[in-house]
Amino acid sequence: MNTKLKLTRGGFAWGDTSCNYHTGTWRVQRPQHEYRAAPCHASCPAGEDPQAYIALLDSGKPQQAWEELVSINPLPAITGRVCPHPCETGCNRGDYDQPLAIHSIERYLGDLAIEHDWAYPVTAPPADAPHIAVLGAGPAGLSAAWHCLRNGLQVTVFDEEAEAGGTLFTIPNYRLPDDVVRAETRRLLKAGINFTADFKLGREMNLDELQRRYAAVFLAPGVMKSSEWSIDGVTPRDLHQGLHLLKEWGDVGALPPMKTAVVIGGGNTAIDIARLLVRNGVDTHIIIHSSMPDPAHPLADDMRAMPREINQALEEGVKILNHHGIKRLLLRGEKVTGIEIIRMRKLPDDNGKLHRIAFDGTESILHVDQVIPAIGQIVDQQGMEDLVHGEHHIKVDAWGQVAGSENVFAGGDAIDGNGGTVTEAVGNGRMTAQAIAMKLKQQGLPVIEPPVVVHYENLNTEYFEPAPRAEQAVLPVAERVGETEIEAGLSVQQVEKETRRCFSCGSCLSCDNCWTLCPDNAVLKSKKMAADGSYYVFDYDYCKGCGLCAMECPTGYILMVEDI
Amino acid sequence: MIEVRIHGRGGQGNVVAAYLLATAAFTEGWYAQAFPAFGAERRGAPVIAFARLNNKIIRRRCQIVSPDFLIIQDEALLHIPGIINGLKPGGRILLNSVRSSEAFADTLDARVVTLPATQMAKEYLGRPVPNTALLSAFLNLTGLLPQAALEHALEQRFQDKVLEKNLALIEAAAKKVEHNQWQEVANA
Amino acid sequence: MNTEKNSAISIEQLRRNQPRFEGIKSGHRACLGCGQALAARLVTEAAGPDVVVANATGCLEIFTTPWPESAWHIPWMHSVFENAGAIASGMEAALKAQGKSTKVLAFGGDGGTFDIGFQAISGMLERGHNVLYVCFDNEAYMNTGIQRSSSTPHAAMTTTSPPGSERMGKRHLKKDILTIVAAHHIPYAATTSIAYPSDIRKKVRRAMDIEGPTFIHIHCPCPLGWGHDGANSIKVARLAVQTGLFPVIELERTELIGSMPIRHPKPVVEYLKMQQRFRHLFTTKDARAREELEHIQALADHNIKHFNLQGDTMDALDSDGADTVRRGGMRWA
Amino acid sequence: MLKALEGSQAIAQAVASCRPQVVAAYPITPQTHIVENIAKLVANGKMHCEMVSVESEFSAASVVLGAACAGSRTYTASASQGILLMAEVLYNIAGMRIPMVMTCANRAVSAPISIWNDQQDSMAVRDAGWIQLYCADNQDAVDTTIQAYRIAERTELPVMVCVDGFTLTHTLEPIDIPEQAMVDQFLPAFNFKRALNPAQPTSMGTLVSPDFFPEARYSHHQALLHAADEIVAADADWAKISGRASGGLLSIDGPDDAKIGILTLGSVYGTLVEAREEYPDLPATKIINLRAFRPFPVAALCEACQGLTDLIVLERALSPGYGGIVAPEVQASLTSVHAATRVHSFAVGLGGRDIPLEIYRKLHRRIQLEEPAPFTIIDVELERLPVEDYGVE
Repeated sequence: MNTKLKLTRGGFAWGDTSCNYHTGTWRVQRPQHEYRAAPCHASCPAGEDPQAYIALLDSGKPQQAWEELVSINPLPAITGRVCPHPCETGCNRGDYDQPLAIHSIERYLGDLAIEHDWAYPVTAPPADAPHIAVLGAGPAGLSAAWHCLRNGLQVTVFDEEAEAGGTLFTIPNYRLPDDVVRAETRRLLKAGINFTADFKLGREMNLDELQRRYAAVFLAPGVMKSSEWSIDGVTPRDLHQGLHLLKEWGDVGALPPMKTAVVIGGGNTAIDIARLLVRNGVDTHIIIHSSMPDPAHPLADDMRAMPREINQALEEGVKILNHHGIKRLLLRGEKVTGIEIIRMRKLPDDNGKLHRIAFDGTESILHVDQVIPAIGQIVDQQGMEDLVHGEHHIKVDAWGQVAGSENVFAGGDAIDGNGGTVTEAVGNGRMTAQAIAMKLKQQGLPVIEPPVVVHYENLNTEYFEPAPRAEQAVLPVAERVGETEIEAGLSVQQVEKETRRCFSCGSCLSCDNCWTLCPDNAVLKSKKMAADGSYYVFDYDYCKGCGLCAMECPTGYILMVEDI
Repeated sequence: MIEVRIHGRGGQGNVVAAYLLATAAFTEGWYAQAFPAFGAERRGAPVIAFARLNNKIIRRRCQIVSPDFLIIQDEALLHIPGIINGLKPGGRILLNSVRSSEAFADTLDARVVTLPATQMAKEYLGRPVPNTALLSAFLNLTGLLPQAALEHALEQRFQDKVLEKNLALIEAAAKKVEHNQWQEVANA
Repeated sequence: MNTEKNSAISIEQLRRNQPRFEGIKSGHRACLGCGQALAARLVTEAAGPDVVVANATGCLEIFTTPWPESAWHIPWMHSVFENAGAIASGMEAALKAQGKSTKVLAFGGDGGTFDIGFQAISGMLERGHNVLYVCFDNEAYMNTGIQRSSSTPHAAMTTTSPPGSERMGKRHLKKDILTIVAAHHIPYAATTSIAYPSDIRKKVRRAMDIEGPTFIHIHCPCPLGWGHDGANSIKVARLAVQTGLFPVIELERTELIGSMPIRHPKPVVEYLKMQQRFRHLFTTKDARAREELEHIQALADHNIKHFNLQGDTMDALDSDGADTVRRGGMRWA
Repeated sequence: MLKALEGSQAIAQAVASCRPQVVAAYPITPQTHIVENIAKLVANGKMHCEMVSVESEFSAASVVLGAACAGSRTYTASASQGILLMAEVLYNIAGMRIPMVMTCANRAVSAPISIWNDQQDSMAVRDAGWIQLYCADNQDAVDTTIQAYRIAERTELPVMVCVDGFTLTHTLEPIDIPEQAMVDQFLPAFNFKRALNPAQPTSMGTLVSPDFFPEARYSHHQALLHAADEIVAADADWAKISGRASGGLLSIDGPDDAKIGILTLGSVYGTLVEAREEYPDLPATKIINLRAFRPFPVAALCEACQGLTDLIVLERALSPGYGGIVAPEVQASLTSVHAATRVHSFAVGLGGRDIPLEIYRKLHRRIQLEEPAPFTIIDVELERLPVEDYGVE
C-alpha cells in the first residue's frame, strides 16, 4: 500500500483514475491480428487476391483496386470474361447465400482501366537490367513479361502473329471480343514490354541463340497443334479440328459447308465451336463421355467447360449427348455420313481410379456430315525438339523451370499438367517470372507451401445479411447473333452492392466490431493502418484476454494465442 | 396564568379554537400557548386542546390538568367520565347547548353558561362548527380580550365570505352572554 | 492490400484520441467478457458527456470504483442498493432548480430494478422526472454470488434456485418489467441487448431526446453467473434474442411501437445448452427436463407471437437492428 | 418580529428563509405540518424550490442525497418509522460527507405503534454519523434550523435538527421568524465543491477496500469532533445577528453552586425550569439542556457538571436490555473529572406520556436513596401490566 497516497474526503474518486491499474496483467491469452488467405485467393490459378482488390473497390478506390489486381494478373478484362472462376466456387459466401460475382468485378475493373486508360503500375527497369526473352504473346507469355518487368527485368516478347494475344483470339467474339483482347494487350505492352512480331522459333532464331542472347528464356508457345484423332485408325478425309475451325473463323470469317455436325470433347473449345456452328445454322451435337457439371456434386469426370458456357450453349440449341462415346464412323467413301454412338460412363475401379465403360446394347446412329474433334491440342515442337523430346507437352517443375536447363522456363498451355485456362497461364507466367528474377539474383527457389485458408466456420456470419448476387445482363437467345458479346458488365451500382457482399475473409474489414465490443476499451481505433494491416491496435495494458473480439470478428482475422 | 381546556370532537375545530384563542391573546400582548392533546384525530372522536395565556413567557409543555376554564363544544361530551375533572375550584364551564344554563345547574351547578353555538353556526355559517361562537362568548364572559382581538385572529386564518360570516357570528354570539360575568375568575 | 502503413503509432496517443466518447475508461475490474461493462460503456457513449449518473449497488458499481480509483469519465455517484431511482430524482430536481440541462441517468442491475429498488423507480416514473433509467439485466444477483432475482428466467439454476430431486431450477417466471414500467404511462420504454450495440445506442439517443422518464432494459450476459465462456457473451445474448426468449421491443405509453424482427427463430435449446445454469435440463434423465425444455420453448413461441417478432425473410428492418457490418464501421456511428 | 405560529409553520418558514433548492419528504405524523407548510409556501410562490413528494422516506433521503450531490441545498423531514426507513441512506449521506439539513419531528418507534413523542427515532440513528441538535422550544427550532445549514455546509456533514413531535411541532406560541436579510447575511449561497460536475467528473460513493476503510472512518469521526467548534461559532454568529443564542453545545439554567443537576434533551427543558419555580423548597438544581448530542460535547459537559453530587439524566428513549442511552455516555464523560458525581438515568414521557410539573419533585425524591436507583421508567404504573410481566421493574 502506498502510504503517501492522499485520500479524498467522503471517499470520492477522480474520474479516469482506474487507468492507473493495468488489467492486462490478468491475461493468459491474447488476441492478435492474423491475416489468412481468403478461399478466393487460395483457389485462383493466377494467384489473384480478390478479397484485397474488392476491399479497395469497396473503399471507393477503383484505380488502386485495379492496380492491386494487375499486380497479379495483367489481363483482368480478359480473364474476367473467360475464367471459369474457381474463386467463386471457393467463395465462403457460397455457404451463406450465393458466392460473390468475383469474375464480374474483375471484368468491371479491367474494363474500367481500359475506359480510363489507367497506366500499368510499374517503373521502367534500369538499362543494364538482365533481358528476358519470352516466346509467345498469349496469356502466359504476356503475364511472364509483365512480371519480369515488375521484377526490374527487361523483356522482349516474340510471337508468330502480327499482334499479341495468341490463343485469346481463338475465343469467339461473343464471349471475348477481339477489341477487348487488343485493348488490354496493347495497353500492357505499353507498360514497357518489347514486342517482336512474326517470329517463329527455328525460323528466325534457334533456341540456343535465344539462350545465348538473353539472360533467360520463357517459352509459352501454347498448343497450336491438334492431337491426332481417329476411330480405330479411321479418319475422314475432310476432317476439321475444332481449334483449327475457330482460328479460321477468326482469321477469315468463314466455315466449311455443313448442315449437321457432331463435336467431340467437353472442353471450352468444344463448346465454342459448337456455339459457332449453331450460329451459322448447323444442327450441332456435342458428344462427351463425361457428366454434365453439377455444382452440388462436383465430379472428377464433369465436362471441363465452364457451366455458364454449357448452359448458354444449351440455350442456343447445342445438343449435348453426355455419357456417350463413338463406336465407329459411318462413311460413304472417306466422307462421314454419321456415327454409331454408345452409352458409356467413367466409373471408379476398386482403387478409385476412373475407367471408361461402354454399355453393350445401347448403340444408336447419329447422322451428321461433319465430325469435329475438339479433344485437345499439343505443343508445336518446331525449334525446341530437344526440350520436348517428342512429348505432347513441355515438362517443368513447380517454378516453371524446364528440366535440365538452367535458363529456360516454360508455362501456359504448352506445359505438362496445365488445365488449359487463361487464368492458369497467367499464373504460370507470374510464378515463372518470379523464379527467373530470383535465379538471376542467385536466390534459391523455396518450396511452394499452400496458404492457410479461412474457412466458413472461421467466420462469424451473424454480422452479415442475405443479399442477392449481382448477375451480369445476358442477351436473350433470340438476340445472340453474329459476334455480339452476350454478357454485359455490371453497372457501378451493381458493383457497389456486390463489393459490399464480400465477407473479407481473413482480412480486417475495419467494421469496428472489436473496437465496439471490447468490454475493457482495450481495442483502439486508428486512422492510419497499423503495421499488421488493420485499423485497430490491441491495448495490451488493459486487454484481459477474454476473447470476445476474436469470437465476434466477422472475418476470422483475430486469433487468440497463449500469453503466459 | 390562565389555562383553558377545550373539549370537542374531531371536525368541530377544537385545535383551531385553542389556536384562535392563543393568537387573539398574543395580538393583545399576552404570551400565549396552544396545543392539542395530540391524538390521531378522526371525525367525531372526542378530542382535547389546550390554551395558556400569561403575561410572561410560558416554558412548560405539559398538559393542562387544572384548567381555569373548560369550553365544551358538545353537550353529549358530558357523558364522558371525568371530562370536567381538574377544573379549578371556582372555575367556569362554557357549554355548547340549546338548553339554558339552568338545565345543567344540578350537575354542573352555577359554574356553567350555555350557548346554542351549533345552532348559531348553522344559521350564520351554514355549517355546524361551534368553535368561533363559543370563543366569542368566552371572551365576552371573561372580558379577557376585546372582541377585536378575536376578529384579528380570525382574519389571519379566514378570508372573504367565511371571514365575513364568522365575524357576524361572533358578534351575535357575544351578545348572547353577559359581558364580564366571569371577569372575577379571569382576574383571580 | 493497402500499403499505407504506420508502424509507429503511440498507444498513449491513440488512447487519448479515440473517435468516440467513453463514459467508462479502462482499468475497471469487471470479469473477462463482462456484458454489463460493455453495455454501460455503450450507453454512456451514446448519452455523451453532459450527464450525471446515479448507480445502484451492484457489480457495475463495484468493479468501476475501487477507491481511490474510478473508471468513470462522467460525474457518477452510488448511494445504496435500492435507491437509484430516488437519487436520480433528487439529482434531476437539483439540476432543474439550478436551471441546468444536464441529463440524469440512473443505472441498476436486475436486482436493483426488478426487486429491491423497484419502489423508488416507480416513484421516479410516476413523478415524471426527466431521467433515463437503464437496467443492466444479467438475470440474478451476480454481485453477491448468483442468487435468483425476479428477473431470473424460468428453470435457471442459481445458488438459491438449485435443481434437485424436487426442483428444476427456478420455479417462477421472469418478471415482465418492461410492461410494468410502461404502465406508468411513460413516454418511452425499450428492451435491447449487448448483441446489438447499434440498437443500444439508437435507443439511448432516442431516450436522451425525450423530456421525461424513460427506461431502457439491456440484456447483459454474465459469464460467471450464466456459466459460459466470456468470449461467448455476445453470442449468448444474440441467441436470447434470436430464440425469442428476450424480445427486443419498444413501447411508447404502453403501446408496442417497434420490435426487432427475428428472421429465423432458433430453437431455445441452442441458447440453453451454451449455459451451465441450464445444464440440469440436459443432464437430468427424467421427463421433467424434457417438460422444462418444452416449457421454455413455449415461452419463446409465446413471445414471438405476443410481440409480433417474426420478421419476413428479407425484411428491410433487419438491417436496422441486426448490426450488419460494413467496411469502415460506419454502422456504429 | 414575533408571531403566534404553530411550531411546524415556523420551522417551515425558517427552512424557506434558508432557500433550499430541493425539498423531498414523505408524510408521517408529526412531521406532516412542516411539509404541508412548505408546500403551501411553494404553492403561493413564497418559496422557490423543487418540491419532490416522494413515495417513501427512503426515497426522500435518497432524493435529497442525489440533489445535494448534484450541488443543491436540500431539506427533508421525517419521524419515527420514517427515520428508520431512511437509516441506510442516513449512514450513506454522512459517510459521503454530504452537507444537508433534516428535521426529525421526534416520535416513538413501533411496536407498539405510537404516534406520540419521545426520542427513540433519532437515538436509533445516533451512530449514523450525523450531527444531532435537540431543540428546547420552537424558537430554538427556528434558530437551530438556520444555524444547521451553516454548520452542515462548513463541516460537510449532515445535520439532524431534532424537534419533539406535537410538543413543539403542534404547539402554537409566539415565535420570531428572522427577516430574510438576516438569514442571507448569515448563510452564504450553497457552494458544494465536490458537487457532481460534467466539466470535472468525479465518482462518489466508491467501493472502499480494507486498505482504506479505517482512514475513511477516522476522517469522518474527526470531522464530527471538530464540528463542535462550528456549532458554537454558528450559534454565536447567529446571536450577533438575531440577538438570540441557542446555547451552543449545551445550556445551563440554575445556580452555579447547585449540587443537583438534571440533564435533558429537547422540550422537557422548559417544563423543568418552570417546575423548579413551583417547588422552591427542593434543593437548588441546575438544569442542563444538551443541545448537541452528536458530536457529544464531553468538555462542555464536564464543565457544566462542576460541583454536582447528583446528575439526573432524563432519557426520552431507551435501549431495552440495558437502559438509558444518554446516561452511559454522560457517565463515561464525567468519569475522569467528576468520578464522584452520581449519574441517574430515568426515562420519562415515552410514547407521548405527559410530563407534568410534578415530575420535578418525583426526580428529587428518587435521588434521595443511598444508592443511585437503577435505570427507571419513571411513570410506569406496574399494576397495569399483565400478570406474567408484572414485577419486571
